[in-house]
Amino acid sequence: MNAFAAQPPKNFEVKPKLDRSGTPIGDLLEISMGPHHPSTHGVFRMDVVLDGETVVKLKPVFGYLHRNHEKIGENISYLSSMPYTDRLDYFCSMTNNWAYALTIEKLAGLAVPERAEYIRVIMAELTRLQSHTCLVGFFVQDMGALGTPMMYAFREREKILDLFEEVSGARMMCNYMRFGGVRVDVSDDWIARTKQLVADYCKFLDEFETFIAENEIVLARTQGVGVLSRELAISASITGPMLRAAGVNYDLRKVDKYGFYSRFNFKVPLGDHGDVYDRYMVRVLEMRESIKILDEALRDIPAGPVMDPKAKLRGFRPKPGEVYGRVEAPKGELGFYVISDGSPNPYRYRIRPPSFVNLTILEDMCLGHKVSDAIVILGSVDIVLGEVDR
Amino acid sequence: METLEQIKVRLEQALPQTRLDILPNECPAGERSLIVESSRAVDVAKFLRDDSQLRFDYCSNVTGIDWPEAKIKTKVKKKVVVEGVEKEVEETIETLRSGHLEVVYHLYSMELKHGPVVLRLRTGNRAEQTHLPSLTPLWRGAEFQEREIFDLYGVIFDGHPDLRRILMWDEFEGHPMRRDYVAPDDFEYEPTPHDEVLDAAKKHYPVAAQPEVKPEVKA
Amino acid sequence: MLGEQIIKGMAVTAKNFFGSYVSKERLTTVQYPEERLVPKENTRQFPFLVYDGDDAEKGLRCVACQICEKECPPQCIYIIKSKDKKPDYKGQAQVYPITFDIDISVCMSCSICVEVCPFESIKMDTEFELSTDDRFEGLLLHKKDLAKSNSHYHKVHAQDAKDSDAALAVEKAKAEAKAKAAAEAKAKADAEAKAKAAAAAAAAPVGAPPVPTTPPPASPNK
Amino acid sequence: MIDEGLKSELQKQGVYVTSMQELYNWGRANSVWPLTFGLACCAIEMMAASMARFDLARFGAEVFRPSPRQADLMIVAGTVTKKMAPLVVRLYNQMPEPKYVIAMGACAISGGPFKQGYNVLKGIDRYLPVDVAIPGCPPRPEALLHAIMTLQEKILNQKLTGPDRPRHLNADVEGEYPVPTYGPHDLQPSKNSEVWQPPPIQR
Repeated sequence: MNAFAAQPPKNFEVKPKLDRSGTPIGDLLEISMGPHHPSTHGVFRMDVVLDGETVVKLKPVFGYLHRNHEKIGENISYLSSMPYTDRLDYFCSMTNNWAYALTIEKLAGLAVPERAEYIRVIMAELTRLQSHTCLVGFFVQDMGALGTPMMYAFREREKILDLFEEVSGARMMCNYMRFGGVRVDVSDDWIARTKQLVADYCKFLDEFETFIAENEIVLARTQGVGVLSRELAISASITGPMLRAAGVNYDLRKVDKYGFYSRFNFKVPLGDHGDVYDRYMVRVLEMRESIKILDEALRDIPAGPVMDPKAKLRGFRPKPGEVYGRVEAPKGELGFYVISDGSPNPYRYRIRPPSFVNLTILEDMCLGHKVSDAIVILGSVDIVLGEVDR
Repeated sequence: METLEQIKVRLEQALPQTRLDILPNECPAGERSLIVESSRAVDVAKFLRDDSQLRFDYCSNVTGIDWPEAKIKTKVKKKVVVEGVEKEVEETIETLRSGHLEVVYHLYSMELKHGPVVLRLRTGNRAEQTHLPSLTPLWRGAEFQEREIFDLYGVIFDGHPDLRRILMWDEFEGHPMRRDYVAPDDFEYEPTPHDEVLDAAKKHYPVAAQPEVKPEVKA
Repeated sequence: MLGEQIIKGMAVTAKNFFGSYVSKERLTTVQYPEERLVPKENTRQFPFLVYDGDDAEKGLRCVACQICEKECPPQCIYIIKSKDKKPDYKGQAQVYPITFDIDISVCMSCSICVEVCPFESIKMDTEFELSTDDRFEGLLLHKKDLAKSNSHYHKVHAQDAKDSDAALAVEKAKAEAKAKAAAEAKAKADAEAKAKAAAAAAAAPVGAPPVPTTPPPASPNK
Repeated sequence: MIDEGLKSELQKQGVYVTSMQELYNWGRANSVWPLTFGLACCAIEMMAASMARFDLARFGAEVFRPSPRQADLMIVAGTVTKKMAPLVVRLYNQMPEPKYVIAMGACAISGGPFKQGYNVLKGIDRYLPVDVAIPGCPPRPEALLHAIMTLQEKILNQKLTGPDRPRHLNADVEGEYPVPTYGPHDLQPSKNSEVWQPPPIQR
C-alpha cells in the first residue's frame, strides 16, 4: 500500500440525517459567513451548511480581493512589480520581496553580496516574528478573547515596524529588496537596537506564553480540533507551519538552503497531532528558533557592499527563459514563477500563494465540528486575503 | 535526483508509446521541463508520484500560460561551407506558432526532498480544444489552482471534482488572464493619463467638454 | 486545578495594566495631535520636487526627462516638457517641466521615482496629514504644490540631503572642469590653427583652410 | 444664535452657553463608531490605529462594531474589487443614519496602484458618498487619526437646518443607494451617477 496515495476529493453533496424509514429529520441550515464577517480575516466567505450546529458542508468562496496582481505584473517592468509584492501578504512584505528578488536573481544569474544576504535573513526573521505574533493575537481573538492578546501582539509588532521604517522608510510596505541586494544599508546603531529588541522579545514571548499556551479554555477549544493527517497534508500541498504541525519535516530554509540559512543553527519544530493546538504551538516554537537565527545573524553580519555591482536598476531585461523560485514565508511556501521573453516585462508572472493552497483542506478539517470551531480552524490556517486572492 | 533525461528514459520504458519532449531553458538556473501529451498525462504523473526513486508527492505550483498565435523569430546558427571554409552564419527563421494554452506543474518530493520536475501540458488550441486531464485526483493541492486556471484561462480540466469559477463571479464571461482579454473600460476620471488610458477616459466625456489646449506631443 | 492557568493569564493582564502606570515599555501610546513619533531618517510618504535657492521656478532641479513617469509602477506622474530651455545648476541649458502632476490618490509611496531619478530632483516627503474631503482636485498635486526648497529636504532627510548635495557638487565641479578644459582646448586649438594658418599663408599661397574646432558636447547625464 | 464674543465673555465669568446645534454635533462628533470592515492592507493599519500605540479610543471611535446596524462610520480600508462592491453598498445601506464614509488609502479612493486591473473598482465614490479621503498606501495610523479629526470637524460644522442639513434630518432624500449587480464583464450600472460626478477632464 502506498502511504502517499492521494485522498480522493470529497463528493460535494449534502446528506441530511435520515430516520429509519429514510425520511430526513430536521432541516439543514445554509448560511453564508462573510465576506463581511468579523472573524474571517478579511473578505473571505465560507458557504456553510449546518445540521444543528455541526458543519456538514463548507465551501470557501474567494475572489473578493482579487486585484489582478498577476495581470498587472505582466504589464509592468520587473522592477515595478517589487512594490506590488509588498501588498501580497501585507503582514510580511520583506519575505515577499525576498521571494521575488530571489526568483529574478535566479533568472538573471545575479549574485548577492554577503552582507545583503545577512540583512535579508535578519529582515525575514523579524517578519516571521511579527507575523506569528499577530497571528496568535488574531487566533485567540477568534476564540473570543477580544482585544487584549491582540493589543499585546500589536504593541510588540510596532517595535519591529519601527525598525523596518527606519531602514526602508515604510512601516508595512517596505519595498526594500532589489535584484542583487538590498536598497539601503543598515547602520551599526540599527543593529545594536535590533539586538536589544531580540533580547527583549524573549521576555515578551515568555509572558505571552504564560498568558495563552496553557489556558484551559484555549486547550479545550483547540486540542483535537481540526485534525489534519500527515498524508492529506502532503497530498494537498500544504506548506509552512500547518504542514509541520502535521509532523512533516519540510522547511525550505533547510531543504533549499537559500540565502545563508545553512550557516545558522536552528531546529524545525514539528507537531504531533496536526490539530489546531499543534499549529499554534509550532508557530510559537518557530518564533523561538527565529530568535536564535537573529542572534547569530546580528552577531556575524559582515561589512561590505549591499548590492551586486552588475545589477541594473533601469532597463533590466533578463534573457529569455523561465524560473521558479520559492522561499519559506511565514505562511508557507511562497513561490514566483516568471517567464521572460527578453522584453522589459515578464511574459508570465505567477505567484504561488501559500495561504490559498493551504485552504484546500479547510472543508476536510471542519466537517463534523461545530460552527464555532470552524472559525478557530480558519484562524489556525493563517490566511491573508491579499495573498489568497491576489 | 536523477537528471531529466534519465527520468525521461525510465518513463519511456515504463509507459511505452508516450511522447515526451524536453523543453530547453536558457536561463542560468536552467529548470527544463517535460512536455507530456495530454492523453497520457495522468499515467506519467502517477509514475512520477509513485516511483520509489522519484516520489514526487508534492505538487507545489500549477500555472496557466496563454500562448496566442504569433510569429516567432528564431536565430539559428548554421554552418555554411563557403569556398571550402566552414563559416557560422546566423539565420533568422520565422515560424508561425499555433496558439495554445499551457498548464505547468512544478513537482517536488517531500519524502526525498528533491525537485523540481516541471510538467507541461498543452491544449490543442485556444478556442474549443481546451480540455486537459485534471491531476487533482493525484494531488489534492492542485484543486484550487486548477480551478483558478479554469477561471482565468479557460482550460477545462476533465476529472476535476468541482470545476467552477473561483476568483471572478459566476456571471462573468471570458477569461481575463488571456492576453487578448479586453478589460472593461472605466477610466472615467484620469488626472495622470498615460497613452491608451487617456483615449479610454476621453471617450467618457462629450466632445464639447474637451479642452481646446492640446498637450504637446510627448517624446 | 482547573482554572489555574486562567488566573495566571489574568495575572499577566494585571501586570500589564499596573505596569502601564510606571513603565514606558508597557504604555506606548503616543498622544497623536499633541505629541508625535520621532521622525525616522528614511520615512517616505509622497514625492516632492527639490529646488535650489529661493525661486521655485528658477531653481527647480527637474529637467523633465520623464524617467520617473515611465518607471512609476501605478503611473501616477504626469509631465509635459517645455519647448524652451533654461539653465540648470551646472549652467547647462535644459528643458524643464511645464506641468508636473502627481496624483497622490494613486501613488503607492514606493520611492522608485526617487531611485531612478538621475538628477537628485524628486525626493520623498514625510507629510502624511493630507486627508481631505475633496477627492479630485484636493489629491492632485501640481508643480507649485510639489516644489519644495532644498532646506525643506534638509529638514526631513538630513543625511540624504547632505549626500545628494555632495553628489551634485561633484557633478558641478566635474562639469566646470570639463567646461574649463574644453574652453582651454578650444583656445589652444584656435591658437594652433591660427599659427598654422599664418604659417601656411606665409609658406605657400595654396593652403588648407583652417579646420573649425568645436568643443566636445557635454553629456547631459552624469 | 449667540455671537462668539459674548459667548467667550460669558465663559470667562463661568457661564457656559451653547446652542442646540453645537451640543448635538458635539455629541455626534465624539462618538463615531466605525464598522469593523477590513478589506485589505489598510485594514491592518486601521487595526494598528485602534491598538495601544495610537489608540483611536482617545477620539471616541474605538468601538468597532461588527454589525452595520450599530455603526456610524464606514472606513473603507482597502481595495474594493468589483466582486466586493455590491456588498459594500449593501452594508452601507444597512447602516443607520447619520452615517459617514472614510475612504482610507489609495485603493479605496481611486483604485490606487491596482486601478489597471480588470476586477478593481476605481474608487468607492462611484457608489457611495465619501466624506473624507486619506491618501497613502497604506496611510499611517496617524493619518487615520487625522482623518477622524477632519471628519469630526465636518460633523461639528454641519447645520441642522437648511438645505445642507444632515440626511437623517431631511425626509426628502432617498435613504438607500442602489446596489449594483454583476454583469458579464463589469458591474451594472458601472457607477451611481448621482454620487459620482467627476470634474471635466483636463488633458
